[in-house]
Amino acid sequence: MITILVNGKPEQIPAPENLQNFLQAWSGLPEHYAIAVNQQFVAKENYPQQAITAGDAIEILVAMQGG
Amino acid sequence: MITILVNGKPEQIPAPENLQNFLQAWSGLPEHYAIAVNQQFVAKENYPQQAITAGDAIEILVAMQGG
Amino acid sequence: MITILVNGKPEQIPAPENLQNFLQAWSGLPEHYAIAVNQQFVAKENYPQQAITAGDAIEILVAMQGG
Amino acid sequence: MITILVNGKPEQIPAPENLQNFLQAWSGLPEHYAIAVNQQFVAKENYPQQAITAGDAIEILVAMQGG
Amino acid sequence: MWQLLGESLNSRLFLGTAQYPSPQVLSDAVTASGTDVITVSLRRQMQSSTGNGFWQQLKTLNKKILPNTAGCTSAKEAITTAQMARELFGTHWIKLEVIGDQHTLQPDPFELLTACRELIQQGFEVFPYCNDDLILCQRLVDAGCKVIMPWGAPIGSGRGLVNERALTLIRQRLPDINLVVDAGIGAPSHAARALELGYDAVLLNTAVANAGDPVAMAQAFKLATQAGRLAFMAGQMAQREMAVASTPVIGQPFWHQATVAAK
Amino acid sequence: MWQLLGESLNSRLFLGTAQYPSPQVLSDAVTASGTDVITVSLRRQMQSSTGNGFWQQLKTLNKKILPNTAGCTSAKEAITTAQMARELFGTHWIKLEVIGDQHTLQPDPFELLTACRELIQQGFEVFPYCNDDLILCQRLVDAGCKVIMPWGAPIGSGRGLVNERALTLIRQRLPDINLVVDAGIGAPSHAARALELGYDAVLLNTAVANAGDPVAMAQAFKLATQAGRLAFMAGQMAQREMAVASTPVIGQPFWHQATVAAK
Amino acid sequence: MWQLLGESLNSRLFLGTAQYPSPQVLSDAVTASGTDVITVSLRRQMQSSTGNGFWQQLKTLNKKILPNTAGCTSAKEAITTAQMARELFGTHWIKLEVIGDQHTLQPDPFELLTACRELIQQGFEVFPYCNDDLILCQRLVDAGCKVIMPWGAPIGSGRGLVNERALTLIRQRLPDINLVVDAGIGAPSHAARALELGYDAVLLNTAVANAGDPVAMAQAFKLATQAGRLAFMAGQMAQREMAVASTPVIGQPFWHQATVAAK
Amino acid sequence: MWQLLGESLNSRLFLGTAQYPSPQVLSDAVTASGTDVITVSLRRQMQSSTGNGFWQQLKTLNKKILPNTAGCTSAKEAITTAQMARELFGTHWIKLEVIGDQHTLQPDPFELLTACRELIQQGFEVFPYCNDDLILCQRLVDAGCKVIMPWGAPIGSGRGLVNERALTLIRQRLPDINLVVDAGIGAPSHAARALELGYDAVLLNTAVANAGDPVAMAQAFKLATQAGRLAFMAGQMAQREMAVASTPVIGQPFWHQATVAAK
Repeated sequence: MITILVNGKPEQIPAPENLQNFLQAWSGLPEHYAIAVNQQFVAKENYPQQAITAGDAIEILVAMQGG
Repeated sequence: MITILVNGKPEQIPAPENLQNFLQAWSGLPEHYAIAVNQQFVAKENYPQQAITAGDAIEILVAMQGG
Repeated sequence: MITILVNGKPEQIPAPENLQNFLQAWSGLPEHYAIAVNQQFVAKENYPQQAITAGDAIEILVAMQGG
Repeated sequence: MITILVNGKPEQIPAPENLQNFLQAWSGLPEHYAIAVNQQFVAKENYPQQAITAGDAIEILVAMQGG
Repeated sequence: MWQLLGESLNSRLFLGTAQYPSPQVLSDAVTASGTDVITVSLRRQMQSSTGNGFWQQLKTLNKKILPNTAGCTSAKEAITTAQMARELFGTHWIKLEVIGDQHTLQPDPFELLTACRELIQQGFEVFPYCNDDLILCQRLVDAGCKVIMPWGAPIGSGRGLVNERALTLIRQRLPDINLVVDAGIGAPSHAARALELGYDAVLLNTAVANAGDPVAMAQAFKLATQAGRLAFMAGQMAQREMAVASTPVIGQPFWHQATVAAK
Repeated sequence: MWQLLGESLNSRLFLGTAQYPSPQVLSDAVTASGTDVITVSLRRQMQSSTGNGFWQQLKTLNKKILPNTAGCTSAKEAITTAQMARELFGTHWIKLEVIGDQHTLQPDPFELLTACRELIQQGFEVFPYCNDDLILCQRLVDAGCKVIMPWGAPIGSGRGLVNERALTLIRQRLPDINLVVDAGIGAPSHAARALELGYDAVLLNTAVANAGDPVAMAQAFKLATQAGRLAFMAGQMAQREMAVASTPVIGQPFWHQATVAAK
Repeated sequence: MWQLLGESLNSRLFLGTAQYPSPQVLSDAVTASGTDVITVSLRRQMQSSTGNGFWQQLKTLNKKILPNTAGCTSAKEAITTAQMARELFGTHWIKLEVIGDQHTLQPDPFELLTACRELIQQGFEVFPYCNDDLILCQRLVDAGCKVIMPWGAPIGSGRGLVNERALTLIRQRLPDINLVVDAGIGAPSHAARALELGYDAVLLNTAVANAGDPVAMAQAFKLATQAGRLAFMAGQMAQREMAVASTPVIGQPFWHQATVAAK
Repeated sequence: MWQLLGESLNSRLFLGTAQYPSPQVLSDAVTASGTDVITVSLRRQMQSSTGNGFWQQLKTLNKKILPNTAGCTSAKEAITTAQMARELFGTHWIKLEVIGDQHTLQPDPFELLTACRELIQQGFEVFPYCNDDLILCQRLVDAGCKVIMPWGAPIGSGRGLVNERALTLIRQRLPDINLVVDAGIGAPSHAARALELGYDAVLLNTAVANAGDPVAMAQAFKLATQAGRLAFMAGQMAQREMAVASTPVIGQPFWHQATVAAK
């Protein structure tokens, strides 16, 4: 098991994997979102190539009201 | 002949008369107007009673643009 | 006994008298003051002539800080 | 003869030399001044080492009123 | 729709009729402005006068007429002028203007109040053009005025509401009186502001008549007065000394939170 | 109809979507405002979030979306946020907000310019929220911005255009750039003023969302921006130091002339 | 040294005597201020009054006394108070204050003018506290006043000169009258400004008495009024719309010239 | 007496040396101003130059010299100029001026900060002339500046403190930094105001040099800065929205009480 941060909360996943697989397994995934890993934007087409390893911080952001 | 002021210009009329008669004889009378004699308003119904004598100042005012 | 107002407070005096006599008898008289009776100023030289009768309002004013 | 710019005016000197020698020979030198060559400040102690060659721009500045 | 002295009006813009490049532009501007009330004056018929033409134009425009006493400098002159206006225009409404200074065209509080009292006695509905002094406004109300028209700035200056605090105070203290900002309005934003402060209407002339395109400007003022009134009724946010984020801070990604924590 | 970055827009009001009492009020306010462009942000989905609901609402509103980078305090954060916004909302428009102070929410000129340069390199159309410093605005233009959004006053303060001279100078010196007053607009009169100065549009949120009746206030701002633009195009009268009579003085009855002569 | 109603004065600061933390502080502040004229009022002797003490203090201070009619709301009250003051203080100078509103303590132009006329008939030198309306000021001069004291802002508000244009106009139009800004002065910069505009003096109280250190503040106002008067006499630079270099541009090294040429 | 970078100074007025009608007037103005710090610049010696004369005058005046980099438009130029000034005047103090616009002479925040960082590295004490943007001021402090000189208004405009709120914010947020208002001061009241806000000093030139009588004006500014500082230290009264009677209401004669009761 390794620990990562998802939207600021620690989560445990069995082992390092790529972002695409992680998201498929992740329960709270919204319909429309964009992702940054360790404060770097990851484009949708790069999810398969984006490795997720211990200590990584994933931000899954959605549309919100703004001014 | 006596001299009166009509809208600031000296005019001569044969003799004192009432305002109604004066106006009937006056050439430049506009269609819609109001009158003051010696800075006092004279209502239309009082024209026959309003005497015009030497030195009187008649103002014949019409509608004008204003702010 | 008659009742008068001195600086807004009811006081009783035995009988009508002139202002000069009243002041001589009045206990709280300050050293420097000016007087109005019934909202009219009374000059010092007129105190003997100023009658005080029932219901009169005497204001005895002194110097005070002001802006 | 080579041409240099001194305070924006073209001047001719016989040959390249160092700044110290140039200044000693220059007629208009004020008593108190500071110098930049090609927009770089040259400190007094470096005048002997500062070469002056064709096309160099020398600024000799003095104290002036300022706000 | 609002009520003014028993009349139902749609517009909160009163418009002057002077200084337009042509009668046609005046008519078009009046139409574009949506105004219900136009101001006029009385003058001698000039040789080259369009006096009769103007009378016909007034008939055609078919708006509520508010005659003024422009140029008067004493109560006596203003009263005479008001009486003549009443007969000529067939209205007991009068914009009472008594000028105290030929350079600033400021209202004279003393002659104004004197004229006001007399005219109200004579049955007029007086619209006094006055300064922004609460005490004067209160005296005019005491004299029987139901409408008060404090200035925003000197006539024709176009400087807007130079003393907003004074105008606000008048609005607070005379809640039941119809208040109109008269004079000084130079731009639609000024008119909107007057309405935002709770004034019932604005009266203006030069800002429209002297615009490059008076008809377009008239429409601009129409929209601005509507905007100002809507805002007043909608309840405006309070001004704040400091900044307040409009975008929510909750749910920010962690880099924001780190930053905030570090400060 | 005006052109902004190749888009044809009717409205000169850009509206924020935050702080409304309910999604329905937001929708109604957007409609009442007539806006073509609404601002949004990115946040983590909260448990009690209406995130999906908001997404659906955006689809229904069917307006041009301008995502912001609200809350970012460095170029790096702002760039990442902008990239995420581009993918999520499918637009290369970004309102670039890089905050330099947590209390005043002032823009940080240095991080802003850095982020701006990078994002323009990456193909974004950047709408930078900046202060009213001409030099900064010029640098942003030099970096490739076609739109500049100087503040009127601090975000959420509602104080209007606190330095009108500075805003006017920017308009004069950058005649070919689309200029939008962003932040500080508290009332329709402020919005009208910005347009009267020749600004192309205003962006606001709090003044509508926090109004007692946001829908009515949205309509007020719609009218005010229309009024301001019309006035700008119509050519406004110049402000004058002194008074100028609006009613003509020619043809005055003699008592006026006597008065004038005596002075 | 300047002349006021035949008196030679050094100071252009008139100081009120109310609200000081103690009689000693009052005395020290009066001394520190350098004032030649102090204002006082009349009141009933209170049980805990310092009335007699204050009388002694006035003797010791040995300044020109300017009694006021503070609190009066009608001409009648003010006239009675003025008459009492004349006898008590042995001066025919009177600061005429007739209040028209209990919340704003604004002067009542009508009662003020009435009282003014009567008191001048009775031989008083009237210092009327009035608003900044030129017409009122002119009427007061016509009534015989040689000194006029328009307000800067409401009494005790400390907001300075809220309508500088109006005060400037009064100065221009009444060049031969002694003008004093009374009320609203909150800081030495306000006092300096009044003097810079050409006003002859300022009258204030709260700004000194309510300062943390009234004695130091009194000295600050002394210096500020001196500064303002010096500046008025020295001839002030005109304000300019644009920047003008203070450091000469002639003789700039070439890199500056290159830069300028490139722009 | 106050401390600035280890120097003990009496005066809080820094004075420029340009634009005086004659060297004698300059000397007299410097003396009258009581200043401890005067600003100078570097220029090419002109044929008709008074350069040497000016050098002698500086020796005679015997004040602390603050050379400026006036006219520089890039960090590179400013750095070279600062280095030359250090050698020529024998001081590591430098007023850093990097202009971003030839019409407004506004500081360029970007080149300014770059130059500032480099010069501090090289051991200078930098006095940066900057705008009133808190973020820029903070960056300058982060770069090592111990003195910051935000503008009041554009150089030579004489318009005073156009954004008092922004200047106040800088004072609040940078309590340990020496703050000087540089540029825009047109009258002693402006200088007094800057000091009242807690600024440590003001720097000015045109307002004195272009006065009708520069020597008298210099003295006026001396008094005004003393007044402003005294007021700041004395603790100023708070401004109030409404009026507050300065004369006590207790002990009023009954006619006042009746009036009050009736209202």
